[in-house]
Parts: sequence; structure tokens; C-alpha cells
Amino acid sequence: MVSLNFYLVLSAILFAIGTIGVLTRRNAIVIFMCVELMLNAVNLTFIAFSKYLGNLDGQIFVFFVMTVAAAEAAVGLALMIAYFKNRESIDVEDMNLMKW
Amino acid sequence: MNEVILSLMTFLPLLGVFILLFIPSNNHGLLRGFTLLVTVLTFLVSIPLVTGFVTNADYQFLLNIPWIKAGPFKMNYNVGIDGISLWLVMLTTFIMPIAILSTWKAVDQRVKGYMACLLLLEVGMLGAFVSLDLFLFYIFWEVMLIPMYFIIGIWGGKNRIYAAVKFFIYTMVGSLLMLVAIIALYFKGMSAGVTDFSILNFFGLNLDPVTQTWMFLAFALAFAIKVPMFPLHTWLPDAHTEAPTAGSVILAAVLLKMGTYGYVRFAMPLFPNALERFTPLIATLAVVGIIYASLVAMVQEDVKKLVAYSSVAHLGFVMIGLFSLNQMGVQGGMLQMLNHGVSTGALFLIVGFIYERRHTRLITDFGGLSKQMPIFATIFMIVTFSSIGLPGTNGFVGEFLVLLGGFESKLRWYTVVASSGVILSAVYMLWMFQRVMFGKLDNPKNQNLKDLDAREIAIMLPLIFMIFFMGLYPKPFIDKMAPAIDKVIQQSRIRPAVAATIPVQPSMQMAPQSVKPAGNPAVPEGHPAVPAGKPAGHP
Amino acid sequence: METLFFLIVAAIAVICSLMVVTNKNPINSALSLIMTFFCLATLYVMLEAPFMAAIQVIVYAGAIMVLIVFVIMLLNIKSEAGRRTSHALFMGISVGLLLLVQTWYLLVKSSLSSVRGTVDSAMISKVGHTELIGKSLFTDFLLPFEITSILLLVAIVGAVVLSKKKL
Amino acid sequence: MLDNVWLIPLFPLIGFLINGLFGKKIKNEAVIGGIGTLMIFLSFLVSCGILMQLVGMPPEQRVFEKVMFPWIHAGSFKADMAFLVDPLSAVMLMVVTGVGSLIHLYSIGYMHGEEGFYRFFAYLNLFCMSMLLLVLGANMLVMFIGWEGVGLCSYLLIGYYFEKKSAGDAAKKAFVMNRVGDFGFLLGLFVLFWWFGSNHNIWTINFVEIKAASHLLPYGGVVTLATLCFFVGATGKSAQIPLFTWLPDAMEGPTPVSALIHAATMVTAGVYMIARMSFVFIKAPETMMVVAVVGALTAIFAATIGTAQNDIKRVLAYSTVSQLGFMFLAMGVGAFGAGIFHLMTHAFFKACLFLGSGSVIHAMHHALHKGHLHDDAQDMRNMGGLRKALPITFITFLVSTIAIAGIPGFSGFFSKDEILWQAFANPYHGSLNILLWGIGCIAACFTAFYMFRLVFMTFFGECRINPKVKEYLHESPLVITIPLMVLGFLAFVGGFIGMPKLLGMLPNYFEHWLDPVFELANEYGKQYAHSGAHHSHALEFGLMAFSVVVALIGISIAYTMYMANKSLPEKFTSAFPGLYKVVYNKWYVDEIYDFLFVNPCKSFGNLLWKGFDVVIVDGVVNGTAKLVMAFSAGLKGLQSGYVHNYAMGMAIGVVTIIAVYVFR
Repeated sequence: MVSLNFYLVLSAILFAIGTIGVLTRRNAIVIFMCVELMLNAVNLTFIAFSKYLGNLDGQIFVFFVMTVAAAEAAVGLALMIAYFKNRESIDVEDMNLMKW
Repeated sequence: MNEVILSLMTFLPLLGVFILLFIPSNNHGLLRGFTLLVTVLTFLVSIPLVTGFVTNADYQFLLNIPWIKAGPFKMNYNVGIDGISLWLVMLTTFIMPIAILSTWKAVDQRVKGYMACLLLLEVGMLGAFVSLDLFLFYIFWEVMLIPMYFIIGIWGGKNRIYAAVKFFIYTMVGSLLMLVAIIALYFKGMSAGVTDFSILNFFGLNLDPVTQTWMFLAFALAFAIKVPMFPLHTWLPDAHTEAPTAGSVILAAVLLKMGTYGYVRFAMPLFPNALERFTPLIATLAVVGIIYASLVAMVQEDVKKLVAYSSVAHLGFVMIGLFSLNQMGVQGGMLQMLNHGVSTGALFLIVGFIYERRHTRLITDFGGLSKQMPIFATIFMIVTFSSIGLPGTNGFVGEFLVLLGGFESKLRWYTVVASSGVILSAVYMLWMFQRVMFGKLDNPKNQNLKDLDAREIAIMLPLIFMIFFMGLYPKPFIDKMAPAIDKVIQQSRIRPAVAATIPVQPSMQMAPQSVKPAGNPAVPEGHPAVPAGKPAGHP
Repeated sequence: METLFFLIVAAIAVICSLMVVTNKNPINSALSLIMTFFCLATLYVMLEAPFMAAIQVIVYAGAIMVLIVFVIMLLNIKSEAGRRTSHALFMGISVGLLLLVQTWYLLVKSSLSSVRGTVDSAMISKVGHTELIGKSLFTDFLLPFEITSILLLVAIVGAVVLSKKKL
Repeated sequence: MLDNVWLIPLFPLIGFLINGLFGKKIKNEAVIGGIGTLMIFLSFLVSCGILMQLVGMPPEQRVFEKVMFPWIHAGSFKADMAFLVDPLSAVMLMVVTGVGSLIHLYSIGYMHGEEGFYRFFAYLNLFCMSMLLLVLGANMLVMFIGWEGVGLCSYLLIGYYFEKKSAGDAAKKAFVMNRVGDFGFLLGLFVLFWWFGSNHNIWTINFVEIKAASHLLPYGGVVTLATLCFFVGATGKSAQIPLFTWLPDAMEGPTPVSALIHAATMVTAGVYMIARMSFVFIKAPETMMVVAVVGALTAIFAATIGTAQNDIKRVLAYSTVSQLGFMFLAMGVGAFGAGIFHLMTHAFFKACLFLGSGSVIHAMHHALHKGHLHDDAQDMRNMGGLRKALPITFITFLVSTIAIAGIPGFSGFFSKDEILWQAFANPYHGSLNILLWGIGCIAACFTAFYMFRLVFMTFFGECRINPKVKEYLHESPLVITIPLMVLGFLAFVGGFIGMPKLLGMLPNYFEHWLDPVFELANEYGKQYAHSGAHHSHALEFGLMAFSVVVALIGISIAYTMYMANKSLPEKFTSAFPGLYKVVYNKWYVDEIYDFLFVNPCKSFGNLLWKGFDVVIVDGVVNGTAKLVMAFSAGLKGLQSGYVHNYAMGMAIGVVTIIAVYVFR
């Protein structure tokens, strides 16, 4: 049986990569995908713990995370479309109206 | 029935606000009429307070129901009045219909919001006067602040935002410190067995002098800002100048009284040692305030600002009276609070009248109005002399008692200096009156001014009646206040060391007997105390 | 054997996720992300959570990623116009790595000390993973579950409103 | 009757209310004036009744106190609305209501056709009420209502022609100066109340009670302090140095006002107050000296100014100040009875003089108005030879002038001579008494001079009024001349009730009448100054003759300068231009006050407002606000609006939090 730490380390790596992606990319959709990656990294942790603790609650939580992710995808992508329609770009460096 | 009167009175305006929401906002007449009706009803509801008030030192019309309980904190909805708050409550309910009536024409923008603000303000003011729970008091204290902020900020003059923010922040600074002090006081009280925020619990508390000092300073700062005392007064002229007439009237008549009321009700009886220690400081500030405000008032060009500074001076007298800590002085201070409410309120109304007509308040724009507006001139003159404190008008009784009380107390020399404020008040008020009303009517814009109409006369008549009634027969006011004032004085004197073993006074019901011991051991020598055992003049 | 398999899958997942971050073309990123999701689904199976693996594939790799790919294509986004400044790049990478170091350190230092639950392999194989999840969802977590539906409804409404022609 | 004493102030109050509230609607001058006059006349009748009743009582029982209702009771302080009737207040009642009625009557004629006719009568009635309260007050506080009330009415009446700036200024000046005095009054009250209360546990401001306890007062010390404060009050109300400058300016008011308020009644309030508290004042020898010196100095000082004025009313005003100085001199040497006696005779002849001058001004004004001229109707240089046109006015005026100058047989002689004699013979002020007497004599000489100068310039010589309007000059109507005649008569005979014992023709009724009031004070005085030096009758006769001679000298100088040799005044002024200028400008007292008090107050107020309030206090307040704003302006830069930066911030935050958590 694979030790729990393996899963956690993998999860940590994925999370870190996701973070780096969020911080370094300019394309809003890619950033969005990186966020999904981070969510998944966390999901992995939940399920791994669930397994090693013999408790299903973690998996239920993952279930909810997925629901939220789905909702987020729907709304987030709709926002991007709306934004793109207005500004012809989804580069986050163009999004600077939320100043002050 | 008696228990609910206070709550009914306090929350009737709130009910009015809710109903107001359902009145179409373009029907100005109905909005005004309804608001007036609500305030008049509130006044009527408050009348049984006077008739049913039993002249003694107890809190009456008590209602005490548990409200919030969170951990060690227990706040009650605890209301009641004694002789001190009785008249302030009456002043509030009396002034409100007048204030509403005064803005019948002046405000025609967002009338609904304006009326709602005024009613909310009334809730806050009444609530603060009737609260016997420190926490409840604090809540109402803050409730007062918000509608006033909007009244100044939305319906005010040119510089309204600045004035409103200044007013708000000034007051907020003080009240936050007060909140801290209230909580600290509660923790101190808990170790002495206090279980809720009722102020009755804290009167008997024997705090060590250092704690008292800090808490007194916090409370005193909050109240000093509200009074306002020199040098924390600069928000007042701005707020008054920018506020619409009703706002100024309420601000002067009631809101400022919150500060002085706070001293009598909280700062003085709660922290006797600190009071003793800081009396010279506060008396100095009060005296400086009197002279200072009078001198500054003298050179003002704006009538409203002048009246605002005169408020500072008048409230200085109140402070001297309160801190003289004898029956005459405190009595005078309390009366002066009522008087100031009536006469300065009336002065602001008068300024409002000419402002509505001419849209200016600069003294130089006027002159010779007496000829064009004889009724106005008469009323203005009566109010002016009441403000100066001419015997026979209300202003005199309060001012005289304050000075007498101050002179008989340790504050003798302060009082002598303060008395010169009597001269200065005549100077600045009469000079203003002369420049506005006397002389040739040479400004063409003034030549078509209309004299007061029936509504305006109706506004002023009750005030003028009060000016003379309180000046000629102040007995009912004095008599009803006296026992409560005796009690406050007793509480505000440093307690003999014996009392240290009794942390909490058992019950207020026993107070009348227990507060009048056969002598005043705590009174310093040479201090002309109230004659032992007999509250003179009260058979 | 199992560990080896895990390591291989993990390696693929990490490589794919790196590609998500580094690829210039969003489509490539998206495809790499799908690959990562598949790897994760595999791991879920290894963790005896077949139901979660299923919905991972269906919801994530299927629904969400399809949506993303559609949007990318719809907007016809070509490769990124430019990268971020090297300064920002450096900052981002270093913060990410710092995060990794910290979590790693935490993992090394900490130890699991919770009460074991009742669910074990035997029970899962006997009752069935889906049934267990279902029971839990419809008993203990009924209210959140129902609220989820409202959330989704709101999301649908939001998406529809946002993507209307005239916003 | 005594029980109905409250009617006395009530009647004028009713008159005030009727005229004040409905006068504008009534419009009919006869009705308005009638009501006003009737009301005060009713008070006069009641006062007569009270006087009769008092006369019928044994002297020591002539004290009656009537409590109307409790007024201010607070703690140990107790003041009722209560009235006190004793011989002193009875005398004052008679003067106030009697002279008051006459002046009301006179005003009906004088104020005829004025725009604010109703207002005038309302104020006049209000004044009478206040004055009566002042006189009748049984405690200091009721007295103080009247005290400030008369100040108020004086303010209202001086400012009656409010469209004139000078009237408004004068009104304000009068009120403020009075207010300075009131400040002193209050302080005196406080000191006395405090001393009695804290030392003897007698908490009272009631005159009768204080009198009963006055034996407890020490000589000097705290009593000096209290009485000095009271005296400040008296100087304000009675226009003594240093607060006298308002009275001449008060002549801006209508002439009947000057007669009633600024000659006969209100300004004597200070004298009355000292008399009322004689038993306290006498215990403060230092104060008595101050009172006497101030009185004497005011008498001479005002008299010198009076010699150089050309406005007929101003001369009379300074004369009033000077005569009030005589009264204070009397008070200061312990001759309370003489002071009150002079108060009464002065009320008669000064009221008559003022009303006479009013009649002159009325005639002048009328004539100038008809001729459409804008000459000053009050300037004596425009008058002259009026005795033919205004015979009744002339005769009454002359009688009063003789009275004030102190010619034997007329009322002023008896009272003034009594004062001078007492100043000479008083045992209180050591060798100062000769000086006081000397100053008094010189002042009397000046008085005779400027009064006759006034008479000569106004009524004698050739007529200097513009010839065009000469024909319009004629005697005033009966409603004006009747009061003149009555007052003139009183000015003539009024002195006989207080004839000195020395002359022996009549007993000194007046002094006997006031004896019960001043008995105690006199006793204290004797206790203090044991060596009551006895002076011979011959000396008294001699001094009396001397004062007559002095008066005659004054008259003859006036005659020489203004009748016989008319170039003399000009020569005199050109010989001493500086002196004349200083005297003409009233010794520049107004300017000095402006320089010392008014202007510094204003500029200090401006400094405080624009300097302290706006710059320092608001500077700190706004500075704090600006500091916060500057700080947040710096922080604002962090909100770049770029999502990246926020994300980076979040990430760094997470890292930091974990770091803190891990490495704590």
C-alpha cells in the first residue's frame, strides 16, 4: 500500500505548480485552469485522508468542491466571454479598472 | 400601564418611521402632517410622565426585561426616569413637533428621508435619556448620531459634507472611548459581583482611584465633545451653520444636553474620586469656554455661528453648575440645560425664519428689520433677552442658580470669572440684535420681507410661553428635580472609607433614606454643604 | 509494485500539470489539464474511491474541461501576446516554491493522530462505494446537498444572464 | 390696603399687555395713552392708600411683607416673589407712580403722531412695573428683576427711534454698562449670601431677615467686599464714575423717557439700593468712603462737562449725573435720609426740567418742521428768547432751575444743603469731610452756573432761531403743560416737608418718616464713629449761607457770560482752547473706554476666532484628518487594480501565515 505521504507530497507539488501558474500567466482562461488544478490538488488530499482515516466525509467534501467548481466554471467562463466581448481580450493585465 | 409608557414613547417615532415608508414620497403634505402627528402623539404620551411622577429620588416607570446574554455579558432592556431625566425627556418631546413644524417649507427635497431621520433621531434621544442600562445607553447614543449625520450631510448648506463628517468623527472618537470604558467598568464590576449593565449596579462600586481616573477621562472626553467644552467645540459652529433649521434646533436643544446629562448621570456619580481630582481642570475649561466663546461670538459675521458660539458659552455655565456639586449649582445647571434648549432652540428657529426669506445669514446683509417685521422683532427680542438671562425669563433662573451654587462651592473664583460672561453675553447678543433689527432698512432686498405668518407664530408661541413660565414659576421644575439631584450629589462626593466593604448598593428603592445621612463627613471643611438632613425648600 | 505504479502516474500528473503552466497555447494547456485529471482519477481508484474517480472523469475531464476548450475555441484566442515581466515571473515561481517547501516541511514534521473511522476496504467492497456515498449524502449531508442544487441553479441563471448579447 | 400691594406693579403690567398686544389694532392714540396713563394712575392711588395706612400705624410697625408665590427654591437658597412695604419704599412708590403718571400724561401730547405710539406706552408701562418691582422687592432677587427690568426698558426706550444708528448704539451701551453693574450686584449678593450662610447658617437674601441678622456682620472685611460689589451695581445703574457715560448718550430716547427713566426714577435705583441696605453699607467704612468720594467726584466731574455742552438735553443729562453724585455723597457720609430726600426733590425738579426741555424741543421741532428746516431742534445755539413764545414752560423751567441751583425756599436748597452740611459734619471720614464738602460746594457752584447758562441761552436774549419759522413757535398744548405746572409746583414746595430743624419753622417730617428705616444704620454708624463731633448752630448757619453765596456766584457768572457780556464765552474758549476742547469732548472718557475695553475685546475676539479656533484647534483636527488621508494615499498605491498583484498578495499572505504558524 502506498504511504499517505506520497499522496500528500504529490498534492503539494500539484498545488504549488497551480499557484505558480496563477501567478505567472496572463491569459485569464489559463489562470482559471490553474485554479482548477489547485482545487484538484486539494481534492486529492481529501480523498487520501478519507481513505487513511476510514471516513467518507472527506469524499463528500470533494463532491461539494466539484459542484462548486462546476458552478464556478459556468459563471467564470460566462464572465470571460462577456469581458472578451467588451474588451477583445482576456489578458489580465488589461483588467485594471478595479483601481482604488 | 406605567411600565410601558416610556417604551411606548420611545418607540412611537420608530413605528412612525415604518408607516412613513408606505407613504408615497411625492406627497409632501401627508409626509409632513404624519410626522407632525407622530411627534405630537409622542408628546402627548409623555405627558403622563409629568403628572404621574412622584417627587422622590427613585427611578420611576421602570421596565426591566432581559435582552442579550452572551457569556459574561448580560444586557437588559432597562428603562426608567428620575427627576433629572424627566425634564430632559419632556424637553425632547416638546421640541420635536416644533422642529418638524419649522421645516414645513424649508425642506422640499427628499422629504420622506428627512422626516424619517428626524423621527429616528427622536428615538435615539429619548432612548438615551431613559436608558438605565449602560449598554442600552450606548446603543441609543450611537443611534442619535447617524440620523443627525444624514440631516447635516444631505439637507445641509454649502459646506455640509465637511461639517457632517467633522461632527460624526468628533463624536465617534469620544463615544468609542466611552464604550471601552463601559466594558472595562463592567469587568471591574464583575469582580465585585455585578451581573448586568444596569447603572444602578455601578453607583455603589468602589473603584480604586487610578481606575477611576482613566474611566472618568474616557467618559468625560465623550461627554465633553458632546457638550461641547473648550477646546473640543469646533465641530459645533460648523455643524450648526450647515445643518437645516430643524437640525440646528434639535442639535442645540437636545443633543448638546446629552453631554451634560452624561456628566450628571454617569461621569460624576460613578467616579467620585476622579471627579474630585478633575474638577479644577473641568471648571477651568468651562470658564475659559465661557469667556472664549463669548469673545468669539462677538466678532462673528454669521448669525447662526454667533448663536452656536453662544451655545458653547451657555453650556459652560451648565458645567460650572454641575461641578459645583451643591443643590443650587446642580439645580441651576439642570435648569440651564432646559433653558438653553428652549431659548437657543428658539434662536435657531428665528435665524431659520430670516434665512428662509433671504437665504443669507450674514449680519451685514440685514439691518432695520424691526420696521418691516414688527412681530418678528418682538419675538426675537424676547428670545434674545431670555438668552442673555434677563430676570423674569427662564435664562435668569438657571444662570443665577449656577453662579450662586458655584460661588458657594469650591469653585468660587472660577465663578467670579464666569460671571463676567454675563456681561459679554449681553454684548454679543445685543450687538447682533442691533445690527440685524435696528438701523435703517437700507438693503433693498429686505424691503419686501414678510412678517411671520401664522405657522411661524404658532411655532414660537409655546417657546415664548415656556420662556416666561420657567422664568416666573420654575418651582415645579425645581421641585421635581431636587430629590434626584440630592442623590446625585451624594453619590458624587467621595464616599467615606466604610462604604468600601459594601460593593453594590442593594437597591435604589432604599435610596431616599440612605442618601441623606445626618452629616456630610466627606465634605471638605469650609465647603458650604446642603444643610444636613433637610433638602431645603422642599417640604 | 503498487508504489511503482503510483510513482508513474504521479510523474505523469506532475509533468502534465507543468505543461499546463508552461504551454503557450491555451488549447495545449487545456489538453494537458485533462491528462492531469485522468491521472488523478486513476489515483482515486487506487484510493478505493471509484465513485469519485467516475465523477472526476465525468464532471472535470468531461463537462468542465469541454466547456473550457469550447470557450477557448469560441474566443479564438491564439497564443499569449506576451509573458509577464521576468520580475513577476521570478516572484511567482519563488512564492510557489516557497509554498511547496513549507507544505513539505509540514508533512515531514507532522503525524496523523486522528480516530480511525469505520469505513475500510472490506466494507467498501461489500456495500459498494457508490451506495456508501449516496447514503451519507442523503442522510447526514442532506441539507448541504439540497443547497448545492440552489447553487447550481444560481450559477445557471448567472451564466445565462452574463452571456446575453447585451450586457 | 397693604395686602393689595401687589396691585401696584400689576396695573402697569396690565397696561403693558393691553398696549403691547393690542395697541397696534387699537390705533386710537387717546385710548392707548389713556390706558397707559390710567394704569399708572391707579397704581398711584393704591400707593396713596398704602401711604395713608402706613401713616396711621405706629412708626416701628411700618414694615409689611407680602409673599405672592414661591419663586426659586433650590437647596438652601430661597427667594419668593415677595413685596416689602416700609416708609422708604412708600416714598419711592409715591415718587415713581406720581411722577410716572404725570409723565405718562405728558407723553400723550409729546408723542402725538409718532409711528410707534402704542409701543411707547407699552414700554413705559413695562418700565413702571419693573421700577415698582425694584422698589417693592422684599429680597435682593425680586429687586434684581426690577433692577434688570428697568435696564431692559431703558434699552427699549432709548432705542425707540431704532432707525437712528446713534439710538441703537446708545441703547446697547446703556444696557451693557448696566449689565456691568448687574454683575457687581450679583457678586455682592453671592458674597453676602455665602458669608451669612457659611458663618451663621442663615441662608437668606431677604432684606428684613438680613436686617435682623445685621448685628452679626463685622465692620469691614467681607462686608467691604460685598458692599463694594453692590456699589459697582449702583454705579452702573445710577451713572456714577466709572460707568456714567451711558446716561448722556441715553438722551437719544424720547424726552419723556429721559425725564422718567434717566432723571426721576431708574437712575436713582442705585441710591435706593444703598439706602435699602444701609445697615450693611454702614458696616463697611471703606466702602462708605469710596461711595462718598465717587459721589463727590462724579458731582464735580459731570458738572464741568455740563458747562460746555450745547445740546439742551445733554446739559440736563450731565446735570443728572452730577446730582446723582450728590446723592451718593449723602449715602457715603451716612446721611441716608438726606440722600433720599434729595432723590425725591431731584425727581420733581429734574423731571420738570426735562419735560420743560421737551416742551421747548417740541415747539422748536414743530416750528422747524413747518418751515422745512433741518436745524437741530435740541441745540441751544438755535434757541433764545423763547420765554415769550413759551410762557408756561418758561416759568416752570425757571422755578426748577432755581430749585436745582439751591436758592433758599425752593426744594433743591433744603435737600442739597442738608447733604453739604452732612458731608461737612459727618464723623466717618476723618479729615476727608472738609474736602468732600469743598468739592460739593464747587459742584453746586457749577450747577448753578450751567443751569442758568441753559436758561439764559434758551429763554433770554434775542431769538436765534431762523426768522422764517419764528412765527410758528407757540406754547405746547395743555396735556403737556399741566404736568409741567404740577411738577413745577412740587419743585417749589416739595422741600418743605424736609425742612432742617435749624430753620425751625416746620418739623422735619421727612426724616422722622424715614427714621424707622435708617435707625439701625445710624446706630451702627454711632458705634463705629464714637466721636460724634458737635457743631454749633452758628457754623451750620454759616455754611448754609455760604452755599447760598456759592449758588449766587454761579448764577452771576452765568449772567455775566450769557446775558451781560456775550463775547465772554468766546474769549474764554479761545483763551483756553485745550481745556475747552477736553471738557466739550467729555474728557474723552468714551474714547478711553473704547481704547481700553471695546477695541481690545473685539480684536481679541477676532484673534481667538481666526487665530485659535480656525488655525490651532481646527488645524489640529483637520491636520489629523489630513495625516490619515496622506497615509491612505500612500497605501492606495497598493491597490493597482491588477488581478495579478492581488493574487500575489494573497499568495505571499498565505506563505507568511504558514511560516508564522510553522516556525512560531
